[in-house]
Amino acid sequence: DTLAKVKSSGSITMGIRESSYPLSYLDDKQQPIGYHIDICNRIVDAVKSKLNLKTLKVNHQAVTSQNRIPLVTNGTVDLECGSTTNNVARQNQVAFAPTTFVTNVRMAVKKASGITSLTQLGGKPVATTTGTTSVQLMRAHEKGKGIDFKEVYGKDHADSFLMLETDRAVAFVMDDNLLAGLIVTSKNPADYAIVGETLNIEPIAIMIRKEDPQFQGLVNTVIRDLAKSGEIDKLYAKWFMAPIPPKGANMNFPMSDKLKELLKNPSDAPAEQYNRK
Amino acid sequence: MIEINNVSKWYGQFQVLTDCSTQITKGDVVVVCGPSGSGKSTLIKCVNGLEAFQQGNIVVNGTSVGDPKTNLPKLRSRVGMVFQHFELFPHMSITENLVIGQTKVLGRSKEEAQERGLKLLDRVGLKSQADKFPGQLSGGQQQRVAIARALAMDPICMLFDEPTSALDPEMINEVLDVMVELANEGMTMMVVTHEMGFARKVADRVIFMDHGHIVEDATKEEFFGTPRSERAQQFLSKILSH
Amino acid sequence: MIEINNVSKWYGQFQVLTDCSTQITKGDVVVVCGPSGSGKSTLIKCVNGLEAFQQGNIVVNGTSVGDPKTNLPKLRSRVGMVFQHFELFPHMSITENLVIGQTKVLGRSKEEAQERGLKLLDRVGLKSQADKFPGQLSGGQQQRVAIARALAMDPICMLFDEPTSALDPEMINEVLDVMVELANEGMTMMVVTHEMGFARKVADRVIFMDHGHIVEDATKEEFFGTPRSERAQQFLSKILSH
Amino acid sequence: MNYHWNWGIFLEQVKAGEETYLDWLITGFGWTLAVALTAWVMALLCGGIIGTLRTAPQRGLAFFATCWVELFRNIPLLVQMFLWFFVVPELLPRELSLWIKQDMPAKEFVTAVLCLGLFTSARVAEQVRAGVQSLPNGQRMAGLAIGFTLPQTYRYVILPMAFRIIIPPLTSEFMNIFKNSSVAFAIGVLELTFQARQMQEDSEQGIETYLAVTVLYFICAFVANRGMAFIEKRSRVPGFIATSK
Amino acid sequence: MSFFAQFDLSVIGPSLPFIWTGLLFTVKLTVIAMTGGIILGTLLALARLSPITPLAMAATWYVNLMRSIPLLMVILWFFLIIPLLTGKPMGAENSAIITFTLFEAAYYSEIMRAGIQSVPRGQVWAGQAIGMTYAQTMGHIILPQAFRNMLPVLLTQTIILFQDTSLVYAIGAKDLLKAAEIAGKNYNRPVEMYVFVAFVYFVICFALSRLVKHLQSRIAIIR
Ligand SMILES: Nc1ncnc2c1ncn2[C@@H]1O[C@H](COP(=O)(O)OP(=O)(O)OP(=O)(O)O)[C@@H](O)[C@H]1O
Ligand SMILES: Nc1ncnc2c1ncn2[C@@H]1O[C@H](COP(=O)(O)OP(=O)(O)OP(=O)(O)O)[C@@H](O)[C@H]1O
Ligand SMILES: [Mg+2]
Ligand SMILES: [Mg+2]
Repeated sequence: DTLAKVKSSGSITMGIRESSYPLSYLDDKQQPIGYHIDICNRIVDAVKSKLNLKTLKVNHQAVTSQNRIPLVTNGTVDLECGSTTNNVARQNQVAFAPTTFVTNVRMAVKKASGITSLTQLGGKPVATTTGTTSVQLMRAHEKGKGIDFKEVYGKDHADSFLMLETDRAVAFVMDDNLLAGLIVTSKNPADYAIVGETLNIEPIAIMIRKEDPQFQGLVNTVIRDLAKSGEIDKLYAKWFMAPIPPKGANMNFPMSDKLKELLKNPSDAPAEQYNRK
Repeated sequence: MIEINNVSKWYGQFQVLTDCSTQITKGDVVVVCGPSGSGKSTLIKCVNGLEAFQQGNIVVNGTSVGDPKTNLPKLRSRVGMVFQHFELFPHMSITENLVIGQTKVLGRSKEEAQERGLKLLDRVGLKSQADKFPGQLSGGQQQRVAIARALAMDPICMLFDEPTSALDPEMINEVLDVMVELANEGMTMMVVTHEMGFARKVADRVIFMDHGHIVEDATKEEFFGTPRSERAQQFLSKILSH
Repeated sequence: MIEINNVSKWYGQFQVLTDCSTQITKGDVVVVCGPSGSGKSTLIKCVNGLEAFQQGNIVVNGTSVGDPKTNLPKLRSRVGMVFQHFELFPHMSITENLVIGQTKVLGRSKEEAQERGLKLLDRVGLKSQADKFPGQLSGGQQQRVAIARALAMDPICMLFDEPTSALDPEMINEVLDVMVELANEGMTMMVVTHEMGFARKVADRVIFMDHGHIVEDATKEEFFGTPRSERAQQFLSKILSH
Repeated sequence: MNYHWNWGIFLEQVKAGEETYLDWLITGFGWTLAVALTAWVMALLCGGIIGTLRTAPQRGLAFFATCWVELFRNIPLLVQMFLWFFVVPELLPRELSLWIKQDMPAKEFVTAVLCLGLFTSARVAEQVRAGVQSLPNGQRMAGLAIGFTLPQTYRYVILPMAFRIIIPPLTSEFMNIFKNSSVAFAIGVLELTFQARQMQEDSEQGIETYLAVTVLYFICAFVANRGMAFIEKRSRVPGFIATSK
Repeated sequence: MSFFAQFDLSVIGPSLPFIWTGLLFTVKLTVIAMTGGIILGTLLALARLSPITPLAMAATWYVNLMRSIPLLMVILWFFLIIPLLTGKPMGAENSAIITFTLFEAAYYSEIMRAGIQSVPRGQVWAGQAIGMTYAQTMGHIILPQAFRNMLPVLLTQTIILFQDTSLVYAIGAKDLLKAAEIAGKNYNRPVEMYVFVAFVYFVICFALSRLVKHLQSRIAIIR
């Protein structure tokens, strides 16, 4: 199991995302930083003291949405600190720490377009990122039923946003925190707005290997303590409500009520439980 | 028929031909010989404009080869040429090799071209090979086909560039025999070759080249009798001994 | 020196050599001739084991070539061979060409090998070319270097496979001259060639091959006097006319 | 290790839709074939012309062809794909640019084919050039000598042989184009790699997904290889021995 | 047009150190994979040409298999599956180096095979005729010529390799393209970064292809 492995090798491998702004990304010096990285560092500290290690080498392994799950299951990554949605299908393969962030799937549009709801998107191109399920969510939503979306795919969020920016798409459907990050760093942040119905509520969590109760227990404790002591609110404010590297932009993204509520009683319930109709 | 007047040619700095002049009248057979690299191939390629030259002029049957206004493809279609390495078109059957020039250049009908091609093939003794491909024939056979291909265009004169030097010794004669026959029929021919037996038999004149110059331009009798230049004497002795 | 006993060889289904036998005693010069594809090159390559044969045996200087236990490289190092296309090593200078076999195979020191190489280069008249590369020499010069390279290994006999047939007519003699000299010095030689002048001058025996058979194996006088087989007569007439 | 295998995944329904994962892969396979084959036709045409021009005696034409080749082969395909999709339309007049971005039918497909076709054309052109130059100069001379114009000489004499000679390297290029078409996912063509990413994201059965996709790509390359071998056999010139012994 | 009026090159400056390390990794990967690939490829080529049938068959299979699968898939397989089988995880960079070496070896082996076959048969005979063993003939006569004949093609393949290294994005190793992409994303300036990186690739590859031309005339064997 993970703790034994860490103990014997003297090192732990953190899976990081390189551009999941501001949860986990790289600064100019290529060091991973972000809200989840900070939380993971706490977990690493806890591992260190639990195992009574003087030194613990922390490796950073960049992961992508394609390889993060295999990398965790095959043992390359011990602790994935990215922006992974906790859902039932994934729980077949891996386990999750208690949810530390909640995102709502909504859409970004150019203000000038006047679009405010799904119902206005009929026949119009809508951008979404390959490998995400936003289009299915739109179709599944009650207001989206029967509307003919013309989906276009970017290979990553930056590309998808570029589609919106260059008028290839009139809307970009994605997690709202990511949208907010893309908008503040865009050339003309004032041109864009996040609008429309919430298509899905997604709990985002740190990912670990399945069937590893000891490590799971340790991770759970760390996060519960953070939540209880209110420290997690400070971390949240540091990354979402203040200027952050590399350009010093401020996301101005207040904590959602959902997350506040959740942090009172941390859990690793999958997305499906939030979106029951 | 062919007039070569003061032709000079350079490859970059290197002068391949220096002030070459000679004339070939209708029905003449002229053999060109000389050491390797002396410019024989270059000269013969200038005659039908396959190589450009920088000075002088060449007139073939009244048409100036160097003139930019000359329709070179048309001129070349009337001047047959046979190469050292046969240069049959390897992806076409023998018949197709003989037909393509006639149909695409002379505009003959396919049937007419085929008939003429087969007749010539018969003449060089290869009628039975009509449907084979060049790679399936021996060198000597290929060269005979190449001669037939040139003849199919009804040329007014023929140029040969060492037609036998890539052949096995046994096959040289089958090609030379065809050439001798052609000469005897009165074809105007300019032949680069080292086969002095052939020269002795049918040449009217022999031209000896060295370092891009025409060193000797004499009747056969004069040439084999008393070649004037030392270089030519030396060359002949080397070629003819053993 | 060389004994060839009932050698037969096949390429797949195709029989290239059929029951060939002959013997070459020390100091003999044997010329092998015959039409293209008759198996001359194959036979001569069997002698130093460059080609394997399926039946019969060949004994060179007491060593059986076909025997799997024979150290072929060692045997070959004592049998000089000269090829139609020279086969100098194009990426090495002339000196290196002469040295490499001596150092890598015979284990001579570099200085010794160089000295011996230069001596032989001088002998074939090419001392001044020692530092050039093969591609910078004419064909005749390359072939003379190839002979020197073979001699550098102090061979007990020499094999030549059409050493002059890839040469310009002018250059044939410079190579034949070296070979004549070698023959006169008493080197045992087996020479595939069509140069009948050479055969007349130095051969002790002439072997005529056709379709993989040794058709004729006679002294020079017999061969040029009254060749017995019709095929040989025909061949000679073709080669010698013109 | 503790990977949860599920080979039945292909027949399961996708999360939000009626179709199965297998349907996704089949759609993807179809688009991969469409992109690769269309781009191949384009690459052959452009590559044939550009490669020929590189051997032309006219300096200007040869220079143009050289620029073409250098431009398209010195930038990674992925980057080119992006440039064609996002940058090039912005260089056009606004109306045209908007039309391309919003109303042009199958715009991702067209862009992908254009990009992949041009990229491959540079490689094909190099091979055509090598093929033409590997023919003895005498062939050109012989063509001209019987009165062909230079274009006729190319058409009837040089190119037919050059193309036969370069079939082996063209085979590799043809196999490559299927593999390279995977880059089209970057601009949202719904081809195999795209569907694989979609499926692995949706099903979380990455290894099964990639294995299936690898097999499909392998089949493409294999069929391409056999197809070219067939053409090679059919177009083989009797008695002609290729340059290598 | 406003699109390019807003072309924001200022983001390139702060990203340069980042991109530089990416470039270094790309170069390192290219050099190692080229060296290893050529050595292994030469051995594979010799195996394919050897008279020992099973050896030749195995080499042929290896080469054909590698050439039939997209590099992207090979990269993923090595990275994901091998640790799954061996139980030992492998870092992204080591995995990339091993994968590229093994993959490129298949391509280099085809080139070396063509190179060996381009040396006239007579050269083998000539080497053997002066008493060299098979190994000596290969080492002193055939391979040096094959290598020089094929040098331009080997280098052209290396240029392709250099471009293909961009595919390591799939396993999270940071090469030139990936570094530029990350920088582009963190600043949300993908277009500027792609144009910049296209320029960098072009300059490097073009310079290399000029070098190939130059070498071709310098090192070619005079025949
Ligand atoms: N394309 C070229 N560029 C530069 N030099 C050339 C070119 N073609 C031929 N030469 C040189 O021009 C000279 C004459 O060549 P040419 O082929 O006319 O000689 P030749 O008399 O036909 O010789 P051979 O008997 O070997 O055929 C030679 O020194 C040759 O090296
Ligand atoms: N590797 C091979 N595989 C199959 N057949 C071969 C091979 N090498 C030679 N042959 C055939 O064997 C026969 C004899 O060849 P060989 O080279 O010994 O003839 P040769 O008498 O030397 O002819 P030439 O005068 O043309 O050199 C020819 O018919 C040839 O086609
Ligand atoms: Mg010539
Ligand atoms: Mg022979």
